[in-house]
Amino acid sequence: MSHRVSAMALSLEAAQAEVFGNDCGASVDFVGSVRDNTRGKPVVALEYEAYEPMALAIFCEIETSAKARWPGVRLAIHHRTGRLPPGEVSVVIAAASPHRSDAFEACRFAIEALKKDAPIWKRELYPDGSSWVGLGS
Amino acid sequence: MSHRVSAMALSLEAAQAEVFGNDCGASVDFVGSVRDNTRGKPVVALEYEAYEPMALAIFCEIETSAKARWPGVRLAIHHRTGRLPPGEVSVVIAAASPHRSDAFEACRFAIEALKKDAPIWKRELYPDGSSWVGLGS
Amino acid sequence: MVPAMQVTLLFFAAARERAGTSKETLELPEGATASQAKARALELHPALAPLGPQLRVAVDQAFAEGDAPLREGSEVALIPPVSGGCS
Amino acid sequence: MVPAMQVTLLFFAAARERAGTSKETLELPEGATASQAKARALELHPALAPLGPQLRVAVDQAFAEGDAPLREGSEVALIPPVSGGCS
Repeated sequence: MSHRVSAMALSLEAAQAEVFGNDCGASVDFVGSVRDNTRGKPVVALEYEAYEPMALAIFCEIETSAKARWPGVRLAIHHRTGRLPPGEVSVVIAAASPHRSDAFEACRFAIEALKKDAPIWKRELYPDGSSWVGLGS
Repeated sequence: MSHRVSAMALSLEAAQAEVFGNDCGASVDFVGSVRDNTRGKPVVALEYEAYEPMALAIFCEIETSAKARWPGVRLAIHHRTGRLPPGEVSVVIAAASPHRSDAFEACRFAIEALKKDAPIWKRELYPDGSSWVGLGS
Repeated sequence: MVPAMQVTLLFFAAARERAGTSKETLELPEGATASQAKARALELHPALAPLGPQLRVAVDQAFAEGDAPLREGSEVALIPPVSGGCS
Repeated sequence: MVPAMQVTLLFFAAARERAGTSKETLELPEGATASQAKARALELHPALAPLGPQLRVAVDQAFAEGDAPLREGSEVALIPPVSGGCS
């Protein structure tokens, strides 16, 4: 099982090494990090919270769906929790495949599916307050 | 200048670090490596040769085109030369952007453009011979 | 009287803050559904009301339809709009 | 007689192997073009013939049209089909 949700710092090399093999010509890796602003507003930090066991279950479902669409693809999805200042990496997704086109598509699919369904939340901390992202309020 | 063509081993982390910044929420990285087979035939190694100064010039052109299409994108293109056994990394492309969609598209664009125009060649070495790739003979 | 069962209710993020708790035990009639658990949670925690329409329900760590039946010991989570990934 | 100029001709990969050299100096009439340099290289190295139609020409490290004029000291490269990237 190459998925992870924890407060531990993430490593791009580690995620990539988990999916890489001599039969795979290509890996496409996504690294998402905390930006220092959002909609022009300065951000001091993001605070991530996860429903960890369900998030891992969703990551496994994402992998299963990806393997069905792009046979031979391998995925590793690592998400970090806790308080992260700008520049810190919050998510790493590594996708490997014998075919680069499949690796690109599977990696893209995984981050979009994660954003839609993984039970993970972030709160933006500003110099003067905070708000949960996605509540539309 | 964050492009490179040389016999030095490649580092995914190094390429990614060159493009990453606190204003960039996303980076998409492509890692291409030597597969242990091609069209079912076992491959002992690939041997890469480059017209180095022109390859670098083409990498710069690719970056210029990418920045024009996806403003704010940063690219690092690193290609290795020499004899590489299966599993070795031959190319790393890192694309960073405030927007993940742009990072995905710019990274994909860069590897396709590299394959089409960069003056770099590879020869496949088999147990019983070798051949230049792409000659259609 | 219908026999009762107990389920565990989990609150996350904005729902956790509004409910003032991350976890509680909920008593429901046997055969109660995911929707009924959510409705009961909203009754018990009026501060959740503004989030109500946006809350998805997960049962035993998977998203559940409203009519999904619960069992003794089910883990029911109220899932506010998710926002994982990056900025 | 037209005055002559010298250009540097570079060969890579399959072209290098067939020509038996990676670099040579080519004497051409002043005003010669990229196409003329390629034609002259094919004359001097008959083993290049099978690659001929597939060879692109670069002048001073950029792909050039056939009618691109050369100058004294131009660097002319014969570029067989490229195959950079990964497997």
